[in-house]
Amino acid sequence: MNLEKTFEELKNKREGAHMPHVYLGDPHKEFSLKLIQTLVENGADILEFGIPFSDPTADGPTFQAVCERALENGVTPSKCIQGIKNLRDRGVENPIVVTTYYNIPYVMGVGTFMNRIREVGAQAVIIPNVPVEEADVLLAEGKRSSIHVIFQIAPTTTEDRLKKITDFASGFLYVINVEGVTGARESLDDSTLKLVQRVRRHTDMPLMAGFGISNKKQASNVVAAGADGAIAGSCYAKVYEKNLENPEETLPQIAQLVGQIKQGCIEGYRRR
Amino acid sequence: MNLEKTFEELKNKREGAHMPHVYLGDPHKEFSLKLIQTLVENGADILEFGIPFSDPTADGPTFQAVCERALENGVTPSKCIQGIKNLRDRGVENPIVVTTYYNIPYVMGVGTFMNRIREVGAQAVIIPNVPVEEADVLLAEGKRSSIHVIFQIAPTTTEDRLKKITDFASGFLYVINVEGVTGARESLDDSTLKLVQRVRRHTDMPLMAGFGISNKKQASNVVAAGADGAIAGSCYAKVYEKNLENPEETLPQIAQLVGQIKQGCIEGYRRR
Amino acid sequence: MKKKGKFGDFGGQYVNEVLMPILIELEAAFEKHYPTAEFQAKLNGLLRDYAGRPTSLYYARNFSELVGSKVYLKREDLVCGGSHKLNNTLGQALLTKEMGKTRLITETAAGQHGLATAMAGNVCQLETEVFMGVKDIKRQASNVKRIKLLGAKVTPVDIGMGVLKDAVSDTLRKWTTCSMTTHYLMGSTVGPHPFPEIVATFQSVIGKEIKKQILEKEGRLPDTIVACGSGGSNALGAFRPFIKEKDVRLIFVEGGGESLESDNNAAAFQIGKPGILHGALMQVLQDENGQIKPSRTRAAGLNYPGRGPEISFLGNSGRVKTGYAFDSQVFEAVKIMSKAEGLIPALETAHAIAYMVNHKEEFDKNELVVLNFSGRGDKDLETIMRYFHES
Amino acid sequence: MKKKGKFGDFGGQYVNEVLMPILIELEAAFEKHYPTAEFQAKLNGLLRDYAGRPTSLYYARNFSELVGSKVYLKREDLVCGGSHKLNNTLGQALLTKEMGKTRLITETAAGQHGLATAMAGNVCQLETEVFMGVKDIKRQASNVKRIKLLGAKVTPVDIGMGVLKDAVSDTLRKWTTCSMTTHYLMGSTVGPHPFPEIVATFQSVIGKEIKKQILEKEGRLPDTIVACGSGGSNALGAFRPFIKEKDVRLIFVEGGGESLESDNNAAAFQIGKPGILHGALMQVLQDENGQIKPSRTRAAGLNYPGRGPEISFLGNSGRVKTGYAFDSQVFEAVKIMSKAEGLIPALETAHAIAYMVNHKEEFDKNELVVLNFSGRGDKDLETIMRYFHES
Ligand SMILES: Cc1ncc(COP(=O)(O)O)c(C=O)c1O
Ligand SMILES: Cc1ncc(COP(=O)(O)O)c(C=O)c1O
Repeated sequence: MNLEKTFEELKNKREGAHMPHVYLGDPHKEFSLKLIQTLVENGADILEFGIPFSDPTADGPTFQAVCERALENGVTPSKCIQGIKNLRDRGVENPIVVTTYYNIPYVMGVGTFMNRIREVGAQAVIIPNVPVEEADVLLAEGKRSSIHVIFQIAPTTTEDRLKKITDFASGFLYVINVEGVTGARESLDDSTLKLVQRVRRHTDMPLMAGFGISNKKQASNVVAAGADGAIAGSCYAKVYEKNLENPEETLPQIAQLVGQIKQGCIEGYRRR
Repeated sequence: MNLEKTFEELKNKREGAHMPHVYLGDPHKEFSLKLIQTLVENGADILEFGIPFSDPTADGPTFQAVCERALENGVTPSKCIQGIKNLRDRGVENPIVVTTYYNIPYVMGVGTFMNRIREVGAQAVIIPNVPVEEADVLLAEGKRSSIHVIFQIAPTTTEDRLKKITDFASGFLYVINVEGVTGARESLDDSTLKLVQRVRRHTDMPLMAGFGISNKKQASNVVAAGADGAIAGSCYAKVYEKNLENPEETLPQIAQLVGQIKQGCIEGYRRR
Repeated sequence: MKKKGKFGDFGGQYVNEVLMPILIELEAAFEKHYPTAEFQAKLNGLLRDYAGRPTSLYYARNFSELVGSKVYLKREDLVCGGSHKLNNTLGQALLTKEMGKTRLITETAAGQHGLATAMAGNVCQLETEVFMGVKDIKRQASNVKRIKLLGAKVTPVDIGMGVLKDAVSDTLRKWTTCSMTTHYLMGSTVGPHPFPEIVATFQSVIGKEIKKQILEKEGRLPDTIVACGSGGSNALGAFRPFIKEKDVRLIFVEGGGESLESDNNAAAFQIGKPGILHGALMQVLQDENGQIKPSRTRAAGLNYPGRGPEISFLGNSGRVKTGYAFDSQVFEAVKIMSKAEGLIPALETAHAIAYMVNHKEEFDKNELVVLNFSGRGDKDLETIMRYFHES
Repeated sequence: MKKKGKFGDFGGQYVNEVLMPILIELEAAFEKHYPTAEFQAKLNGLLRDYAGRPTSLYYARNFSELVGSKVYLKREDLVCGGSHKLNNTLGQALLTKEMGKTRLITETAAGQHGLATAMAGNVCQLETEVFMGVKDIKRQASNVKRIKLLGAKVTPVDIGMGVLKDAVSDTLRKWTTCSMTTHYLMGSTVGPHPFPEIVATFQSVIGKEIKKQILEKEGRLPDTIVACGSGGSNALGAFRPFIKEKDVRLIFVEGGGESLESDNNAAAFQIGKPGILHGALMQVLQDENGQIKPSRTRAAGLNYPGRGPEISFLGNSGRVKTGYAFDSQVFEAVKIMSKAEGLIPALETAHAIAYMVNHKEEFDKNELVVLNFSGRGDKDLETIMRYFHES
């Protein structure tokens, strides 16, 4: 299924989308695949599939630790791309958005990278350290490979830039709820909700709100404020990192959490 | 007995004079007095009687330690002056030359100091840190109290200064054998002997050679070279400091040493 | 036309969207305020009276004899705080005030930049927070004490290897949470545009002075300028006014660590390749997949896997010759300079010295050389003494 | 007529005959070489290019606000090595070469002078030996390391209390054994004539610069100059060109230690009296019999029982006002200056700062004050940190 269709269907069902974010390979690849299966079976609509990087400067402590462990365990970009194929082979049909830092595609060759993820079935990329100003190559190769290049919008983004970004964006816009990095937070300000509303005035494109979402209520709030869905990542890692010896044991808890957050996305939509 | 007479008598006897140097109060006054009695009974002709000072910069490690101990034991300039009186009371008749650093008479008042040591029976002073240039007060008060002001001559002393010093000197001249501070040394250079000879060309005044003399041979050498006598000090302290608990036990050894050095002074004279 | 913030392909603004507006604001503020007479007056006043500029250009007679060329030392060790770092921090602190921000954050490895930031912060009455890898906190203990005594907050970074690379990452993260009120005072010619440009501009006071001083002393430009570096700020500061003077040879010396084998050095020009880290494309140590590798050298201030965009470009284009010195040569160089001229160099600076000592054949007899003496070795005293007692 | 080497009754040449000819030779050499164009050129060249002179005169805005006067700091902390000491050692090292001697000996307490001597020694290629009390060796460990790294010999002095007074005594003794080949590089305006004159002359570059700089900046002379001191070299350096300017108030701050009770301070002007020590008549701590008393202060560089002849005279004659600061005030002053201006002062310098902080009533609002910032606090970092963690 592609992104456009997913958003359309969810709209018809009057649901917000939920996109969990997972880095592959923590603590090992097989667990990551199972984790992703659990997520999609229990509420995830879209998957943000992270390729670990050594210096994930847009990520908070939870995902930093995740990347560090994954790299120690020998994960490579190629193994990650292979992981996407594995998911497709196992029947996961949800849209997959690949997230990584720019040095990974840069070193592989941006075109090669795009082609390879397209081939295994990904639909889009998020490269948090590439703003529109630096996105020429990314956009050109994305177009060539039919991979959406997702851009982010932040509370600091000016109206000027908002316009520029919406001009280039495709797939959806990633709305950063807070000034900061990824990581589960207790509460989200009104300012976040205002940002969603502000972006909505510029574009009809789907808006996925992320950063700091870790429970049903937060998901519900951002969707109620006009976002088309909610992204959550660190909150899942926070569950399984407590039991890295036997992470599979935490999957029921994660199944429950993803269900709740998805429920928040549904309820938020209906509260509009 | 006065200095002039002592030198005259020794000349008649064809002997060099021996002047041992003792600081009062180490490890206590009573021992110092006994030490001095031992010295004069066994060969000392003249006595260099030191008043300890806190910063004896012209003294080597042996006498520094001597001063430190004496001051710790509560010796004061007044107690020292009293000590001279005690010696006279006990029948010591040898000429006494008081040695100290200038701050001691300066603080007491140079005139007072001179009068007080004269009263108890001293004949001269040696203030090693007062060169002729700074000796106005010392010379004036010395004259007023009939106390000889002894000056030193060093290997570094120029002909010019030699002349100036011999002009002011009275009593005798203290010829410093070596560039350095007081302290027993193993051997004395030829240069020392040359210095004695050099000074002799300027003056008929008695010359006492000091610094670094610790045995009969050295004493003999300097007297043979033309000095009228030899000064030794640290070598005696070096004997008793080994037994500070019962320093009296070392007196026989000191008696022997002073006898030998005096013997050197005699033999040196006769070798001329 | 050269794209703004790019040096060839190097440079750029590879940052999170959160920071882009802040970088744009910073660039605008710099372009607005820096050229004004008022800003120049304030900056030059502080450089002169607070920092102690101009620093002298010292003809090192004894050292010259030793290496067989005519060597002048550009005495950045005389700058208040002990290194060139203050040239930049004073400038950025003034800029921070102009932007109406009230706090500074930064990272530091050798502690020199952290110290210089705290100093500039206090002069301009800005609150200062310094991120520092836990490993660097240990080995630069005296600078940590100084920073704390100045009242700045030192925040230990224990992610990764607990060194500079990790501290930069954490400072960037922190910045994304407070960039409205807080300026990230970048310490070298690294990071996203406009930082490399701002830092190089503030540091180029070094080279301007060199030019003036060497003309006064020798009536001509130097044959060669040698500087150590990592991000490149002291080197670019010295090089910039000479880049167009094609007859002036420029040599950049990086940390050779224990050996040129992987993971044992900080020699990005020797064994790194272009990559994107901390907001810019630069020459960087990395594996075949693009994962950044940690650097290793005893000189904390050179212990960074990347070369800043401008020096990356100059090194790769051949305008600047790149060299390196091994740790053991560096410690030897400290001793040589201490004995010859009574000056104890920083371990970083000692790389430039070691290069000259170990490559005498590259310098003609009586060649006129300016060695940028980027800092004094007080901060490294423990490390140096321990090295000589252990080895 | 004023007798040479005398300041009122103070001063003189109370030394062993062995040294007299050497002092006469030294005086002659100084009078012969110092005024020559050649010597001046060499000295000024080294002062400028090696030492980093002129040092700046920095308007300390934040500190001024704090004390309510207009305070300029004369930045001797910027001199190579971290204090004013090098002004003098470079001069004397050059003089040593002129005299054809090949070795330097000296003593040091804070280590600043020992370091400055080793530096000057290396520049002039003279062998250097530094006597240092065992207690000072411990508390100024970092400077000892620096001195050793420069290749100078550090000779521990364990007589007496193992502090400066004892080291001076031992250096004088040593000098009497080697004065033909060796120059005693006196570190302050103390000792027998011509040392106080030589040192004050070399240091008065400070005051000359102050005069020029304050006229440039303020168009008038300062109302007050404040300096810390023991022997008096940094103070006299700053004061000398102003002594005849009767409207310029001069304040000299000595070490108050823990209290003004005997044996707990270094406040010779407060509780000492004239006496003869180390070759000169000076204001000195002593008992009623004339035995010199040890001084006590946490600032090793002020830990000397005597005030040099010239400052003794100026203090006793009333031309210079004498004050003191207690250790606890001094540590507080370190913190205040660090926070206000980002400058960590030496503990010695902090005495002058503490005096201003604790005697605000003595300074008019907007009074123009020059505070001689004699040195930086790096050498005292351990002591300072320990103090604040203990107390
Ligand atoms: C003395 C000194 N030199 C050089 C450097 C390297 O920095 P850069 O490459 O920015 O000059 C440092 C960094 O801390 C330093 O302290
Ligand atoms: C920084 C500093 N200031 C002052 C002094 C005191 O010396 P003087 O009285 O000669 O200036 C010293 C002595 O070591 C010092 O290091």
